[in-house]
Amino acid sequence: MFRFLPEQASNHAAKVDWLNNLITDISVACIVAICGAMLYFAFRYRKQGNSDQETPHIEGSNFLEIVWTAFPTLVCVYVAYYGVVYFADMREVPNEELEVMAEGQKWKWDFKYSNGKKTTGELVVPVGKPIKVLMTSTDVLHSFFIPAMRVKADVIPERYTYVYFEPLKTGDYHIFCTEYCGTEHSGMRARLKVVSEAEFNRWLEDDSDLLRLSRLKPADIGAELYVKSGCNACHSLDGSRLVGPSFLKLYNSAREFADGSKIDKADENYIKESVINPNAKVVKGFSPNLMPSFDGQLNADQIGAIIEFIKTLDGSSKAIVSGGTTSSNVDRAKLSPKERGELLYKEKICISCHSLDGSKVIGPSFKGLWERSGKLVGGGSYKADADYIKRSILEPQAEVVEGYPPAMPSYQGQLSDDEIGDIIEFIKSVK
Amino acid sequence: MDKQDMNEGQSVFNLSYLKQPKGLWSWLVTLDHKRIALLYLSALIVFFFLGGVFALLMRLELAHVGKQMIDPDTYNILFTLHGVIMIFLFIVPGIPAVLGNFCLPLMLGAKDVAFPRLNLFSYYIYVAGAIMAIIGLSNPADTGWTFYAPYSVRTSTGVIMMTAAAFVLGFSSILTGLNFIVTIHRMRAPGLTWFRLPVFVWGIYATSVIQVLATPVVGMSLVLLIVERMFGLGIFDPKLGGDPVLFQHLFWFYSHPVVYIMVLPAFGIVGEVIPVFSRKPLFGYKMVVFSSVGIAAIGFFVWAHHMFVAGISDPSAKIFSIVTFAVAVPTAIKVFNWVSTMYRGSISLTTPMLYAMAFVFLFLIAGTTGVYLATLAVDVFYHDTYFVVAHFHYTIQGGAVIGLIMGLHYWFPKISGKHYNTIVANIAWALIMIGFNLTFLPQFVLGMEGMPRRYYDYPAEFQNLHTISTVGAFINGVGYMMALINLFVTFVWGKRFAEANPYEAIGLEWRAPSPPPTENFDQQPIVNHGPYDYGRVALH
Amino acid sequence: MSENSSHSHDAHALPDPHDFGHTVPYPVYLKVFVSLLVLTVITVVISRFDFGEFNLVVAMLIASIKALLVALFFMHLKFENKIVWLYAGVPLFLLGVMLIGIFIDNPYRMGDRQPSRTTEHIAPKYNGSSH
Amino acid sequence: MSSVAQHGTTDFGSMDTAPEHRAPPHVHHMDAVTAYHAAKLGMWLFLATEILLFAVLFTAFAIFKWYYFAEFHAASKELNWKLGMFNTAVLLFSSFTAALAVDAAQHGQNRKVVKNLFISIACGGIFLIVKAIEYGAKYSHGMFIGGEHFHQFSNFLSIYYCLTGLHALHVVIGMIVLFWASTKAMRRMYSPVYYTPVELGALYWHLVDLIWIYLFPLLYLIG
Repeated sequence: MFRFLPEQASNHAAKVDWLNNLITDISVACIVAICGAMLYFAFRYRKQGNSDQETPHIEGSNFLEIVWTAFPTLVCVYVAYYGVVYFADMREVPNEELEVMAEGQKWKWDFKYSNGKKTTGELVVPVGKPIKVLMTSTDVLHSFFIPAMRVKADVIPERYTYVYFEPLKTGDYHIFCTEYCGTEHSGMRARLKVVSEAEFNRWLEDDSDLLRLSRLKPADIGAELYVKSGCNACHSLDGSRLVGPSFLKLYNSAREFADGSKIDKADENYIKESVINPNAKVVKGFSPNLMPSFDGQLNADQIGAIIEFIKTLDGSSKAIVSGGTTSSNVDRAKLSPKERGELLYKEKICISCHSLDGSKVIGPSFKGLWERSGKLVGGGSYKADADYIKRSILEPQAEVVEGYPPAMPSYQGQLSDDEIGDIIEFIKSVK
Repeated sequence: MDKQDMNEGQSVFNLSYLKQPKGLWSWLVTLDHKRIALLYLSALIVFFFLGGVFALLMRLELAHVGKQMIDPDTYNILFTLHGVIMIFLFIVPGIPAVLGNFCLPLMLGAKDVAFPRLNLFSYYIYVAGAIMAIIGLSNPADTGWTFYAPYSVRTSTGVIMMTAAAFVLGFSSILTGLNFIVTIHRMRAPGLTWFRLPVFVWGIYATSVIQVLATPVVGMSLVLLIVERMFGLGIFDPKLGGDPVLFQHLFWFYSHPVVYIMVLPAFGIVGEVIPVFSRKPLFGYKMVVFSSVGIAAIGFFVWAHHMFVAGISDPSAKIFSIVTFAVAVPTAIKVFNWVSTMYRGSISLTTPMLYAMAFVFLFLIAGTTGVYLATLAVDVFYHDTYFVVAHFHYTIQGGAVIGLIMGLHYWFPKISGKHYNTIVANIAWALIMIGFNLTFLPQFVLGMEGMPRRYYDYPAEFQNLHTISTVGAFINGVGYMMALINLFVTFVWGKRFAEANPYEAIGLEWRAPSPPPTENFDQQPIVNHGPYDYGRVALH
Repeated sequence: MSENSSHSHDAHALPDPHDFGHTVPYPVYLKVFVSLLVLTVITVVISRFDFGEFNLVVAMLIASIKALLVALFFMHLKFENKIVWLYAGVPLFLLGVMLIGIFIDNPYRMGDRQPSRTTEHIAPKYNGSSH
Repeated sequence: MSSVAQHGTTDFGSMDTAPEHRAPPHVHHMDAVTAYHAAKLGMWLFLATEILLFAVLFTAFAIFKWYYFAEFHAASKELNWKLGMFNTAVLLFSSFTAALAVDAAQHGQNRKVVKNLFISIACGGIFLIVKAIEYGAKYSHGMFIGGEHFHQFSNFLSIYYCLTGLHALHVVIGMIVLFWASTKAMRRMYSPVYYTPVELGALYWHLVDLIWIYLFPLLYLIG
């Protein structure tokens, strides 16, 4: 009885479970025996009447002391020995292993394979082969735990740690983060997908998006990142002022900052610093604490690509932003309102302030927004029905949800009524 | 209790430390170890209640999958505050500060502890630390009571105030330990040799040694954490060149011995209660004493079993796993000796005896689940899962808190001079037993199924066990409320006065009247026999 | 554990000074002080020569001799009873336990000490090996 | 540390009786000999906690020296060992005079106690001044906390400031304790049967000196 461990899906599982069940059986036996003896004594030698019966003056017995010192010692030595031996097996990585690089970062797991293929939140491994997951963290401590494989190791910034296991069965298994790492610690989960060797090799080679990225020039990658990382939400390309300063003619232009200091050339270091630590130099007339830090989300190459992209915005040629937000050759009539709403969601860059997965970016997330009610800044409450959303699109400053900055620009005159209707249809679909 | 006993009890009561000298000021600047014990007790109960409320809020949130009423940040703050309050503000001072302060001088036949003013000074350091912790509630930390770097270095929440509070509270603990060690060495009654000391005094001695020798280490590591947060000195944060595993080493160097600070006094109380209510000498007195001191000593060598998967090297993990098993043996010896004491005794199931038997049962579970976590290969799976949460609640709540409640019930006639209502007390005992096991047995199963700890939300398959655990937590809470209210009501309004030695126990504290006057004994008691000479018929 | 059993005597009579701590003659203090200064000079001079990793051992040895001198004579540890010896020695023992406990962990830890910040630069094998 | 040594109100004889004939201040529940030995044991326990405080820092120092051997090697060249050696001599001398103060107290020569204690306090002051000079030199080189060159030896300097900072704090506390002990000597309270405060003060001072004896070679010499 008391067999609750998850399914045995790795080479370690059988050994760990045997040891675990051994300890369980010995423990249960001891508890039942000792508590049984105690209850029996309490009943058998209970005080009859209100005067005590004669009790012998037993001070102890050396023989018994030796017995119940030796017995626990033996059990401990036996269990400790196997604990150490099986641990050594867990840490002994055979040399023809498949190595996968895992990177823990506040609240998601990124995996990278030796051929450069990257995935987030999903580790795909072949069955039957020894797997070594080499791990490091980019911010705080995390811990990589796969219950079904009985392996766990903390993930430490600036250092490597590893787990080694050999999956025996295909299937999907939980991967948990077990070292407390902040708000979404309980959300920092990933999926281990064990597939057959053939399917794994096919999945590994299918790298359509990787190929495309490697042929693009850094400036193009920068343009794509400009959209994907959400810069387009606050920094326009045509000089118009959104939440942040426009990127047009930004490179090497003179900049004056809120604290009065000035630089005469906005060079690479200034841009890099503003990406990593935006509040260091806030341009005059713009509010601080709005731009999130991209430290950890964009690595040095990606920031370099964005800088290259900004350099191309010297006003000489019209910015062609790939990634399909401005020009779209899709015939809108054929789409359903929801799909049109989704297209608008990207084109009108709602994407950069309103996420779809519940996480807070700058504005409230669209996930579960429909019919949601809550409090507004300065008292009063809102119910997210159709006309509330319409009012918020046209004059967003009127009703600002509590806990969010009043940073949304008005779309008065940029969206027709039925376009707003499409957006509402799309919002309804985001559960 | 006829009329004559009633006013005789009343007159003793009026001469006792509770009544002489009068006035609030005399309580606030008292040098009397008994009054300081009650001052500590009142503060501890407030924080026990506060910590309990945070625990129940967490259990409510965890009752069902998804968001019930609080968001992740508040949940993280809740489990941090629950940890910090319950450990630094309630259970670490716990038995030593309350029952140690009250009973130690009485058991040694002394008038007071060695340094009475230092005793009061320790209380006011505790109050200062408590105030700092309450101020810390304004911007509470969300790092967990372990304050692991680099998260604790980088988070914007109030880590500095919380760690400073823990540092100050550490000093109160050091000075109390120091006071008790000197008292036991220098102020024993004539004839009271080391091996005639009651087991509770040995428990307090071992605890005080750990308090004095382990607390400075955590004090310094928290100061280093504060200095790193303030001045950016790279000690623990890898971005500044520090080593987060070093913080874990220094933290657990204290935090493992601290679990023995919590539980050794409770072992001492069980060693006092079982012989009295079995009317039999404690079985294997010397072995029980040696195992107490042994646990305290070995406790300093095993700290890295909290870090088996924290990135320490494999040889180091193996060595610490083997050494950790050395601690399991003395604990087992103690349990065997307690149960053997009851053999052929004359057992009366009073409330303290019920708690003692409950303690043996709960601590058996605590001890055996500790074996899982000491075994290296198995701990890789169980580390930081709910199995660990359940294990340390069995050791701390099942051990130290039940020990404190048992001690309060056992010495209640001596502390208050009155008898509590035993029926209400036994019902409370039953509620605590049911509630506690209902809360934490499911958590062992959750741990076995692989649910990590400190999770605000969890996959759906863990749902039912969490609901059961939440129900259990509320029953547990009601049980403790009932037990403490019963004692409080009797303490203030009780009328059934207790005589000096209600249980005919052998021990110096029972030679003083209950409640004892400020000077404890009118003339210096002399000791000429062992602490547990209950058996009338000498076998050999 | 020898104890001064508190023999009770009339509180009004003056207690006998010899029950209190030991007095150390002045010349002993002077000799200890001079030898401390000499040892300081020695430790500075010796640090000029390089003994490889023995530097640490030599320096700590001299420092420990000086520490012992201060403890035994200046702090009267020499005349204290065993309990005080125990509590004077235990912290050093615990320092040893702490150092050993942490240093059996250090040299065997896996992986190099200071990889750069992001995985891009950690493992060359992964770096931009797009084909 | 007044809290460590326990004294009831000083109700002993009138001021003019020679110090040797005065009874020690009455401690309400212990006779004088037990009170003295209790205070001694209590003080040694407190010294144990102080040693453990510094043990943590020495362990951290050892770890970082093992991690950043080259940086520590280079950084310790920055330190001025002449000042370090002078400071060591100053502290050793102050320890010497503190021991003499205890010896004087044991013979009831209160005036000599005050003289010696004040010499020790003065030496403590000199030590702090020299330390301030060193910190000032670091500040001017930009190597103080937050300085622009701090990052160059950031790991060594982090531990260096922790160690020397905490030690300097303990020197200040020690000076206060010695001054407190000297006030009792000014009131001619010490006698062969009562000199606990000055002995406890001197014990604390010797500990502070002991720690510097280890700090000096570790920080300044082993380069």
